[in-house]
Amino acid sequence: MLVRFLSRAALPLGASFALLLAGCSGGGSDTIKVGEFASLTGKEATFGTSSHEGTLLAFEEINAAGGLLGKKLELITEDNQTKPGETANAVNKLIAKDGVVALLGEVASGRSLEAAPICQQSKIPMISPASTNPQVTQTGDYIFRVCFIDPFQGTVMANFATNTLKARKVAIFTDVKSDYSKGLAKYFKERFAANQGTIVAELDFNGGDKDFKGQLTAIKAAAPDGVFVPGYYTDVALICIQAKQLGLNVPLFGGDGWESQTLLEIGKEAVEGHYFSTHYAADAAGDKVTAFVAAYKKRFNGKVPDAMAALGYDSAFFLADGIKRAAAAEPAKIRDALAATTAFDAVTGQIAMNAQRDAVKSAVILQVKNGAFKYVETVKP
Amino acid sequence: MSRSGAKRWLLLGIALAAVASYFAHSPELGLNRYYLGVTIDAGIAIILAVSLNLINGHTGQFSLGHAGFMAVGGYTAAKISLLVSPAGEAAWCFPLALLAGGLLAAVAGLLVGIPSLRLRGDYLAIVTLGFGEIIRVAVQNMDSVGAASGLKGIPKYTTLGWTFGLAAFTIYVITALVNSTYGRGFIAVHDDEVAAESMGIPTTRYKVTAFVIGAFFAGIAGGLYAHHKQFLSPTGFDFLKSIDIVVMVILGGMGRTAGVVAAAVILTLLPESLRAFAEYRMISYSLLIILLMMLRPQGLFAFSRKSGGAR
Amino acid sequence: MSAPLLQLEEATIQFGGLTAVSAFTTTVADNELVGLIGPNGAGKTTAFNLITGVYQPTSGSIRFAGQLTAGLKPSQLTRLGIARTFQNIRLFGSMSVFDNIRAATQLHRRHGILDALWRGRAYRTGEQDVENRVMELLEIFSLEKQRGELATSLPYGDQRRLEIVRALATKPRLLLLDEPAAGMNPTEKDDLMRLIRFVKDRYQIAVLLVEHDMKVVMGICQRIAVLEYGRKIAEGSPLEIQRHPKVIEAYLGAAVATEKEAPDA
Amino acid sequence: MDWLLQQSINGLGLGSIYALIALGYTMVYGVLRFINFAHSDILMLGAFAAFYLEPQVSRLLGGPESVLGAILIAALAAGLCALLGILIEFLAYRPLRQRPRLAVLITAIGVSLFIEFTAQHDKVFSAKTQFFPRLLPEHTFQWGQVFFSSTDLLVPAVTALMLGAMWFIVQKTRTGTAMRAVSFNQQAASLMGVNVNRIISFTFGLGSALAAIAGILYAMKAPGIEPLMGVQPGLRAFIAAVLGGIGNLPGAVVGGLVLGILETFLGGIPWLSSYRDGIAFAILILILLFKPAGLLGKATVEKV
Repeated sequence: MLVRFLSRAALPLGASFALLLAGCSGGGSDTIKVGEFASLTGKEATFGTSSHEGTLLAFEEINAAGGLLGKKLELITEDNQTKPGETANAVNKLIAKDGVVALLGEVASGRSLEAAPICQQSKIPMISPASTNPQVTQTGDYIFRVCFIDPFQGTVMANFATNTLKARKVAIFTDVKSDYSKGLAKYFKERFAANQGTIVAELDFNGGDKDFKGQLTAIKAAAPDGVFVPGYYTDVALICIQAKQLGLNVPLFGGDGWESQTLLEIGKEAVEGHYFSTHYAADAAGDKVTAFVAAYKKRFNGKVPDAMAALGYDSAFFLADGIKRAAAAEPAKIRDALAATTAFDAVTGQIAMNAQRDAVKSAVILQVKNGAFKYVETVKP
Repeated sequence: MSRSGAKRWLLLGIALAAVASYFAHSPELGLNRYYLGVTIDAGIAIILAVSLNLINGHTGQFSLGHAGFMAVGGYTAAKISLLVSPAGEAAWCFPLALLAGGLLAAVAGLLVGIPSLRLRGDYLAIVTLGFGEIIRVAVQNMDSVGAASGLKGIPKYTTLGWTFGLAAFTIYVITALVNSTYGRGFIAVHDDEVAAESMGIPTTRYKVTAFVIGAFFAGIAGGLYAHHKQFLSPTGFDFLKSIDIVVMVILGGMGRTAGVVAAAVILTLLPESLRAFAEYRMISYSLLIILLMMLRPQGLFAFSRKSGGAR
Repeated sequence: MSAPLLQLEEATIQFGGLTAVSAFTTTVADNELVGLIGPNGAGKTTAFNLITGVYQPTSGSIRFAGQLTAGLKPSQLTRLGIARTFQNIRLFGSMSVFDNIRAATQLHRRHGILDALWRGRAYRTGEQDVENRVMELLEIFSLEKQRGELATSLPYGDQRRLEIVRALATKPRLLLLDEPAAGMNPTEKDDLMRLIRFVKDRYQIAVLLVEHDMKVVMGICQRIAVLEYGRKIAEGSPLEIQRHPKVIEAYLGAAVATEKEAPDA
Repeated sequence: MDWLLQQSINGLGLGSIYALIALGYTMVYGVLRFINFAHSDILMLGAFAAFYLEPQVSRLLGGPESVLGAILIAALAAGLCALLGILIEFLAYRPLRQRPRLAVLITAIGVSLFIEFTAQHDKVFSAKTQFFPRLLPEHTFQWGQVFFSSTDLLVPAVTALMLGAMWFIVQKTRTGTAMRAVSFNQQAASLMGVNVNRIISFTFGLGSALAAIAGILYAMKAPGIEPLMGVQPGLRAFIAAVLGGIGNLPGAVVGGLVLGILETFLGGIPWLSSYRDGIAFAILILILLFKPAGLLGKATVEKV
């Protein structure tokens, strides 16, 4: 039984193992290899593609300026197809097979959490552009991020609701599929309660839904002063439209997941007057932002960068800065240099690393006005 | 081959896996992380595909919810490991955690198997698909296992030895079962339910048994997966994951264990070697499914089956 | 007089508005060979399905060996001792001749699922018993040479025979044969008649036979029941049936036609 | 009270979309007895077809948001999708007609994945969400605290119209008679001189056209379209079709409305809204267990 079994299975198995090994090749040392893992296909390809394009642009700029330490940077990108389980393979491949000195990724905290233990155990620094879940960097001292974390942003928005909007009763509308959304909702709720506010309704949706009227009607019935919607712009635009259709005329507000031109394109007049917190304000920021936006538009056929693209761009420059200061393309030295960052000028604001290797930086609050994002206020950490 | 010999082969297989594991994991001689990881993936895929083959292949039912059972087993095992020792210093509890995961998945299999008493073909497929979704929604709402954030920091207990030892065990159990007189009942249900029932074969009990055993091993695979990837998230066990396993079974040939094992390995390794064509990987995968069903529905590795009389 | 083995009492089944079998009352005694005839669509196969538990009667009752069969599933009835063959042969297509019969020995296997996994002494002796029994059956019915062949690759007549052997492997007390002679040539039919008699005598079982072929039915049955439009119109010895005016009117005209080998529905 | 009325309107709007998609499922199932998994992707393609047609049609008619334009766009998109549906059936399903139903089911899943992944490719539609242009001027009506838009009226109206049209085709035309014959028994139908292949192609075309129209209406309700937009309503509509009794036209509509209204009401209950995805499936499983023929379906007996 087993013999026959083995003889039958052996040929195809051998062939596929051979194929797997065939890709092996020794790399030259004339470049500094950096790995990137992103969701370029599959359900969340939109966000992964944005951050990947930002990263790509940064690498091209760095190399055009002569590279680092006299060498060119080589970006090796792996797609995880938005599939859990795939990220581990992609990251293992980048580290063990390609021999990268550092890793960039990922937007979603869930997939960053899958990669983090591998990077930590292999002692390769990993920089997440946009994973805001506090747990990501808790994995170990090789894990960094260039974005702020959920507790900060949740707190910022709760204070904004209380102080600027003067809201006493707020409803929360969370994306249950997204840890990002649930994280923000949790910290918002804690702070808002501490501010003596009342949460009058808590409802959930599933990211990717197109019909939110059932929940929005319930929210309207609770008569809130404002609705906190920590979601991504694709869902938020539709939520704003349907809220308006239902006559729910209170401010909606959310986090950096809102930031994208797509929000304006889809939401049109329905998103007017709503607020969100994010990393930078395109209209109030300095030359760095203007230059980035122009370069990005030029590189990607007139596409306006969203927050993911800016963070992807920043993560690459943050790493380049670390390598430069480490003066060596060695993972341990890069790690030490990154951890010692005190004032890195990024598109999304000045970044300092705290003890937890989370970026400490200000948040800005924007409002949609006349079809554009307008600066409202800056919140320092 | 004599019948008692089968058990010896099983022991040999497990021993080989243990030896391979020792060398593969040893720092000097070892495979690098990537190859080791992918090889373990392949072992887990074997368990999943061979166990689904009992349900979809041998018994002729159609489950699109195998990932759901895997989720039940994975989350159970991971939670147990984390409760016993969050730092991952209690490797002794690993087999117990796997077993508990398998058993709970088997209970889930019982719950899903019962509807199969009344449903056939594509209706059953849809119900199992729905079951998988319900599991996902339930996990997503359970804060004790991390809900949407996922369950992180699971100790890394899964080794090559555990994986392939259990894969050998799975193959042994399923083949030993279907080749026995008892197991001919599964095939009878597959071939003709009405005739099987008339021959005194309790078809419902066989179907439920197939679901329970299949789910048990899917649960074990889930436990291995959890302690291999060290992170679980509810979206990892969606419809697409179930489809992956179904495709392995079809590619290997429904009811042909050797073919299914080969297919599980190939479908795990091939995408890895095709990373360079990442943007076309998913497209060609779906194309493969269509072409396979048109050109070789009996599976790629399905050679003539000789199930002769007494050997 | 001892109770009959099988007893139908006003058994009736309706599908939607259609009454397929209506108030059918009959009996089959131990070791009796009874024929059930009637024109196409008279409800013969439906009656079989009632007896074997595929359908539940809408009203009326069926007793087997004194026990009411209502609510029992076909496999449970097989356990009680009812075995059958099918009008359109239903062998296990992916299995060999040997395994077809092996699968049907389920009821009388003493070793279970755990033995199959442990493969200890109980398994070995159990499988040996099964094998002996299967080989014995194959030899009796001269199928031992084809034992390794795929069941569905056998010639038509052998497939019919194999189906009967498979039913016998369940050790029945009552064997239901659904048009076993369909598609056979005269020589094969003669063989079949011998076979049925042989089975009845050797295993001391009762046989209920649905058959279109008058020569076969009249040749071997001790008693015949006639159905038309789901109702029993006559019952008696072959001689009585041949002379029964209602039967002649309703059936024998058609029977002449079926003698010329009407295609199986 | 306002709340109840508002939720009923919301549910009716969502349910009508489900109903429209379910009609297509049921038509195909009725004739071929298999679940066309790709139906939900045809829906997506219908929306994208309209997306690309809109600027052309607006230019032709000298302005956007006209009734004539909307009808023209919908008709063209439905036509395109009908052709595509026929093509898919011809290429992928027809060669498998004599194979087991599960082989066809798996192929259908393959086709569905193929359309989704191809559409996600950068050179096709790309994965990003795009704005679906307004096809008709939109008005909002208010009655007390109850709000509804012209789209909320349009969707149920179109669904009713389509149900009527389908019913007419199936019950009153020669083609419909042939469809019913094929549904009842393919072999017998072909012996009676029905061109089975043509009828199946026609049914696929009709079902796909329905899906395209549903896709356009869905995009009008929620004007963000992306390659996976059909997956979720597609599954719901399938459940709706089973709920109403698969193969039964009014059943599909009843099932769609029941599911849409149920989902809307349950979605409005705070502690239940996070389980919304699971509720539909729970309903499906209960229906299959306790009334497998659906609300309006007839039980069938398997011939032994």
